[in-house]
Amino acid sequence: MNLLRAYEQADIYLVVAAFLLAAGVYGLIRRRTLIGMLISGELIFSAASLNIMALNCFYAPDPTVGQIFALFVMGLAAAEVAIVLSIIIAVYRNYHSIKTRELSELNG
Amino acid sequence: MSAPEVIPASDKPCETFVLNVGPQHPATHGVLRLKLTMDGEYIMRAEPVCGYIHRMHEKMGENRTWAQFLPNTGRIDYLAAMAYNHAYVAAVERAAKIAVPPRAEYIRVITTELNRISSHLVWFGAFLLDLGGFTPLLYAFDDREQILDMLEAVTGSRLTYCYYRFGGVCNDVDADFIRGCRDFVARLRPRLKMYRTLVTDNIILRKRLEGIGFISQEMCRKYGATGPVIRGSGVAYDVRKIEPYSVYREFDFDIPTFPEGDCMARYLVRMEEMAQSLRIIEQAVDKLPDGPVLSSGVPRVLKPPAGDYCFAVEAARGRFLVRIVSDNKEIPYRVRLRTPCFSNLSLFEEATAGMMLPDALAVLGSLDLVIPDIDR
Amino acid sequence: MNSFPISDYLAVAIFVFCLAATVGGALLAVLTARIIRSVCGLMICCIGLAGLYYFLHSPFLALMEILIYVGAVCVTIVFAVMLAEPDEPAREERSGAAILWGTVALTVGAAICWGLSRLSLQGQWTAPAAKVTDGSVKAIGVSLLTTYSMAFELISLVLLVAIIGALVIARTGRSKA
Amino acid sequence: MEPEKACSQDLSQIIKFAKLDELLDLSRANSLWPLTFGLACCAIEMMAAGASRFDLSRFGAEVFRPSPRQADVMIVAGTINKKMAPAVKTLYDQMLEPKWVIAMGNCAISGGPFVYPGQYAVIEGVDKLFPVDVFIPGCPPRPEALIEGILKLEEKLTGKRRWPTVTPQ
Amino acid sequence: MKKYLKEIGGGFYSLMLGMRVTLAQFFKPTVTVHYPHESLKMTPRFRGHIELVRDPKTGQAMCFACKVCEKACPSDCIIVEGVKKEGEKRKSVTEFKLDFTKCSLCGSCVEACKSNAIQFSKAYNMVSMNKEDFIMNLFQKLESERSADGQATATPPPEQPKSEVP
Amino acid sequence: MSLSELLRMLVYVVGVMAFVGLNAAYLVLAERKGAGRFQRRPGPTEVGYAGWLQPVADGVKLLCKQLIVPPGADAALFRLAPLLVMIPAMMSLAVIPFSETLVGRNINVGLVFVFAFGAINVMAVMLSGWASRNKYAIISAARVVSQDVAYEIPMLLVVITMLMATGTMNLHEIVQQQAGWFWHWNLFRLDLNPLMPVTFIIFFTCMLAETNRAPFDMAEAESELVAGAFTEYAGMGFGVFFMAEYANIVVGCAMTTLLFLGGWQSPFGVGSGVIWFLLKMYAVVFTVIWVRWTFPRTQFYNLLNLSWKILIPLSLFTLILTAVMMKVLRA
Amino acid sequence: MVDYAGRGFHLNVCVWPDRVVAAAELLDRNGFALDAVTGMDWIAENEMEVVYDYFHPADSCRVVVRTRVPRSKPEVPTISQVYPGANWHERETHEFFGIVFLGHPNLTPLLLPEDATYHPLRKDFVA
Repeated sequence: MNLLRAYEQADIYLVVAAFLLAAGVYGLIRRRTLIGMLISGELIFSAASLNIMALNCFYAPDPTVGQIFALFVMGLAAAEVAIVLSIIIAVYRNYHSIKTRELSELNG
Repeated sequence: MSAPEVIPASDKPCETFVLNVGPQHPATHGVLRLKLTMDGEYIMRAEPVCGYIHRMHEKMGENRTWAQFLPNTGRIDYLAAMAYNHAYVAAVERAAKIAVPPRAEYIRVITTELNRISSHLVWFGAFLLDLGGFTPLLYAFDDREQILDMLEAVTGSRLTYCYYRFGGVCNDVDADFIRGCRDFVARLRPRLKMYRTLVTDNIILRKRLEGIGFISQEMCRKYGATGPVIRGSGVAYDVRKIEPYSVYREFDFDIPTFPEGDCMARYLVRMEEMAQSLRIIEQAVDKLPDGPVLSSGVPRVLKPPAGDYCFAVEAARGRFLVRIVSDNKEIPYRVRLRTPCFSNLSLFEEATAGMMLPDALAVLGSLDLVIPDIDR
Repeated sequence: MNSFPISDYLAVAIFVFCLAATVGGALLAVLTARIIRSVCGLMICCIGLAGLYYFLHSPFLALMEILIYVGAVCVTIVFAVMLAEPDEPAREERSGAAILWGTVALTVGAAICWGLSRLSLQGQWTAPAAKVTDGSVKAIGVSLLTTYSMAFELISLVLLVAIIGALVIARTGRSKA
Repeated sequence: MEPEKACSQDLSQIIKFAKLDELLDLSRANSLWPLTFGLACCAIEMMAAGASRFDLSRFGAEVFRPSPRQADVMIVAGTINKKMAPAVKTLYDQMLEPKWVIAMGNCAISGGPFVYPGQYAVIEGVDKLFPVDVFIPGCPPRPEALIEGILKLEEKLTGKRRWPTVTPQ
Repeated sequence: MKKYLKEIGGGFYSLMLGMRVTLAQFFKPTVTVHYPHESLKMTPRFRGHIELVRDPKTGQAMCFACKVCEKACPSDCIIVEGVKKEGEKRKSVTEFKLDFTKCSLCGSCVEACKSNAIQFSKAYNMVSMNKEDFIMNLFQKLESERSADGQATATPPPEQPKSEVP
Repeated sequence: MSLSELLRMLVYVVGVMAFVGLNAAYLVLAERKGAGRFQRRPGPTEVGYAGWLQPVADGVKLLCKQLIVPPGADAALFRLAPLLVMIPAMMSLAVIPFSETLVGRNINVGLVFVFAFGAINVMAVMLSGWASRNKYAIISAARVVSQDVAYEIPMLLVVITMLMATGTMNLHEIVQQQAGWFWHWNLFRLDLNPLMPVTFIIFFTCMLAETNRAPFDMAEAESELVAGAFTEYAGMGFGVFFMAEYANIVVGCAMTTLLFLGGWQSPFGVGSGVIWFLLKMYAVVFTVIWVRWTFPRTQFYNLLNLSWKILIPLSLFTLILTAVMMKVLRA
Repeated sequence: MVDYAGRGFHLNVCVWPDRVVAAAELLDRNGFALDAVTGMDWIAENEMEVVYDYFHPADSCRVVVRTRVPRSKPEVPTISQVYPGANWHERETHEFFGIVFLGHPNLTPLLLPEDATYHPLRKDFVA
């Protein structure tokens, strides 16, 4: 493995993507606040994008597709953030807390 | 967030916070403190806290002679010191029954009106500074320097004149001053037009001031607000017309009023007042009679007969009332200074509820406060 | 072209920097107690990711990553933090449940990381014989407006609905308060 | 290393530092940013000093900073009363080193005309609260005097006066 | 719609007019007095701190310590002392202290003085690093000026700290 | 990558840094002197010859001023923000072509590059405000975000209009298309879009708003928020924000020049070069200063109204108009 | 009725303290505005005086309403519900003279420091 050409190997990207996903999942479980969970969610989205992009760059016949899908992922992430944040703010207005434990009322 | 809508006060305490504006803050023009209870950028409650420059003028009046208190009056409202000197001097003259020679009265009117313009110019600049425009301030100060030069040549001081005496004024004016007045009138008229183009017509300024900070006539009456504030609400109340003092009866001038009651109306009132003051100066200079400037019948040791006497003048910020109580001694028994800014500020709390922060500061600017005038 | 080794080192250095930013940012995002730092972590992670995208021959996507994530997502989150969380959350109490959840999370995370890494490292990927397109901005544009026009429209619709939904939710929350 | 050599090296270090200090003082002297802090009458003259006629900016001192963190010199322009004194002290404490104070006007120097036996409100001089570098008397002082005060402060910092002295006529 | 466009157009026009005003000012000469290099001439009535007047005939101070100014002063900043010398009709001043830091420059003292023995100085730019510099001994100052004049030198008296009148 | 290219890159990095630094320092002086002239006073004149050493004095002073992190502030973020704020300007200047040849990296997506990195700026100001834990700073930070987000939209709409009109995201090519006499500049290309001057004004306005310049300087609204997001910053921390403001102005003005005023192209068709670029850029900078010293500050909701009710509809309209024109003209 | 030229006001009314509010309401109905509330300390008579100045925004008419209370129990009903502008004036009079305005919503020092307990305008005040 030529270290000087590290950036031309898919493996590193894939490992980083796996790490991002793992970090995201960890955060999702660990975090107590909605915003914290949202951030973890964003990490998972990023992991997916990176994975798509890495495979797209090295192993796909048409490198356009992956980029377009990554773009779509970003668009979805943005939409998700908008919705989730508005929910968070609405929840905060009503409950004055965004800590998940204190919101158990939401469960019904 | 498209319009200055008023959001009903939330009863939940955690959404509001307290913002302290002042005592040192660029917008308070001195050492006023505003305790703002805010919800985001909206003001729930604005409570002025004053007294940071209380200088015990009223107490000082009780332990110095009638004449020695005169320098103090110029320091209550240092921007329009002449009118304050005038009120005090005239109150003592009323008490001691001192007649003032006509030439002195004319000089008093000229200098007071010049001082009123210079005060309004400072307000104009400082108000624009509040609104974020720096250049008009310096243009206004440039014009103001001309007035100060003239007044300094007559009185010897730039700000705290202490020019009037019981029974007249201490120095006569010379031909240079008269010429200076005419030149200044000729100079300021086009400058006012320039201010109109640069500032008054400016869309940004209009958007910021129109419809902001409405103060009703009823509110002015209940709080005793006077001066440009009440005139900006459409009441033609001006001490110079209602209780004419000095020789104001002899001049032809208008009381500018604007009925809107918003910041723009108060702004326009002051701008128009400068033009009216120019008219008064012009007439006074033309009519200036000859004669002595200081009455000869003033006793060396002044002991006005016992009783209380009032004298109100139209200072640059509104009605200034001096009430002196004499017990026929060399020193006053009580000097009460009813200052316009005190009453004008007291309605601030009611006028700014539900407003946004910058609007409230625009209202504060449009009230034209001089803080020592409130605190005395 | 006579290649000079320093430039290679430079490229690797930048690459490593991007990697470090991505990983470090992600760690910061999930480990710090303060939400605002967590957002900063996300931002750093995104900047690093943008660098990685650049190394993956798609500068356009890299810029979009910065524009969307840093310029929009992170800013919105910080804004939400300002609106919804005026106080710092107290440090998480060390109760039994917390430790338990922490362990579970750590285990799950480690498992995912290890598993996926193994999968990706062992996977037998075959490089394509020839690229159909060059993956340039122009190619993206053409594809977006031809092959994927339907998806593109759908995404736009989703975004629109999201914006309107966000507005509605946030508004009603306000009027209730 | 012989002591002599070490000594000479130290000396050169000191000389170097001295040069650097001089540069620093010169820079500080020419970039005195005042705190926007008007109390009373003198504040108007302070504004006038910043205005076109007198133009404090010629000396680089027109950058009036409203935040004490960014200001170098506090121009105490006006009367300080007992209610205001804690706030002034706080402002002074919030300013960062190096900092200077100019007491402008008689009120700031000694309470001015508001001092009489038995007075209850006025602090008799700002130097009772914190050290003052330059005093400018007057009630209020003319804007020239404020400029002169800034020059005096520069003189204090650099040790020499770069400008001609003006004898009033 | 028409109103909307008109507002935009009118607003923009007003902005342009404002910019024309400032640009016109940009090309006008400055109004600044470059203070340390040039200075304004003070008006004859300028009220600086007070100083004693010398009798042009005798060269002595005109003041005869009648203390009217001391009484007239609202801020108690003048202290006058005088003695009656042998063979003279009036007292002559021996000490005239002015605490300028308390003075409000009202001019009461000069007006009260019936013998025109005090006048305003033109010192408009006094500064000092020392507060005590402004508690002035006017009589001493007068005397030292007198002796300096007697030696026909124009140098300022050595007692006077340079900072007082820079 | 060859050695010469590496050297070139190094020189360029150093050059950009020096350019940003000098510009920031001397634009402050220019601003102060310009403000003085608008107000009929000379501005800084006494420090060095005609005040030329004023920025040096200010810089040295700021460098040696005591630095503190105010109690209660988030120390890490408080220190991070000033670092972050300089990045966008530095990065952007790397892709801005000063002339035909003088460009750091001629990348195909230069236009997006500048705006993408501009987004970091918002983040930095916001973090500085948040980290200060000062009420004024937090209000200011909230304002900055709403303002920048609101103005990003019309700005990007204008950029898309220009993108459609020019058909490229490469800044170099955009300028090359504007070669020839000055009526070939995009500003006067009424055949692309008859509302081109309006587009230009929208862009200029948005640029002022994005750089937080008067009359849109809500972030540093002195009379309301003391010093806004920077209230707690002292010494060089504040100095960096000060410099970044001017660096961002330079970038904004450079982009205005590139997009609308023909970049390095001479207005007379001959003698193009870096001098023209700088001339035009500084002319725009002068306008920015001129605007600042003429107008009062806008109110916050007026500012948003301006964006949502005027700039966005107008820019959308020009966008559609351009599309229609292109369709009609090409057909 | 008094001579305006000699005194500076037209009408001088002395009332008992309990009629102050009624006077204020009467003047309010007639469209008067509150000018000032002034305290006075007549130490020789061992009394405190509160003077209410009114002016009319449209006519030249100045009315002065006075009331006297004993120094030992200086209590006057507030008129701040009639004239909200009196709120500050009464606070000021309270802090300087120690006159208590009964029913005032917030009788705390206005100009003096918040913890001030002295009444400086009383004639027997020593700092």
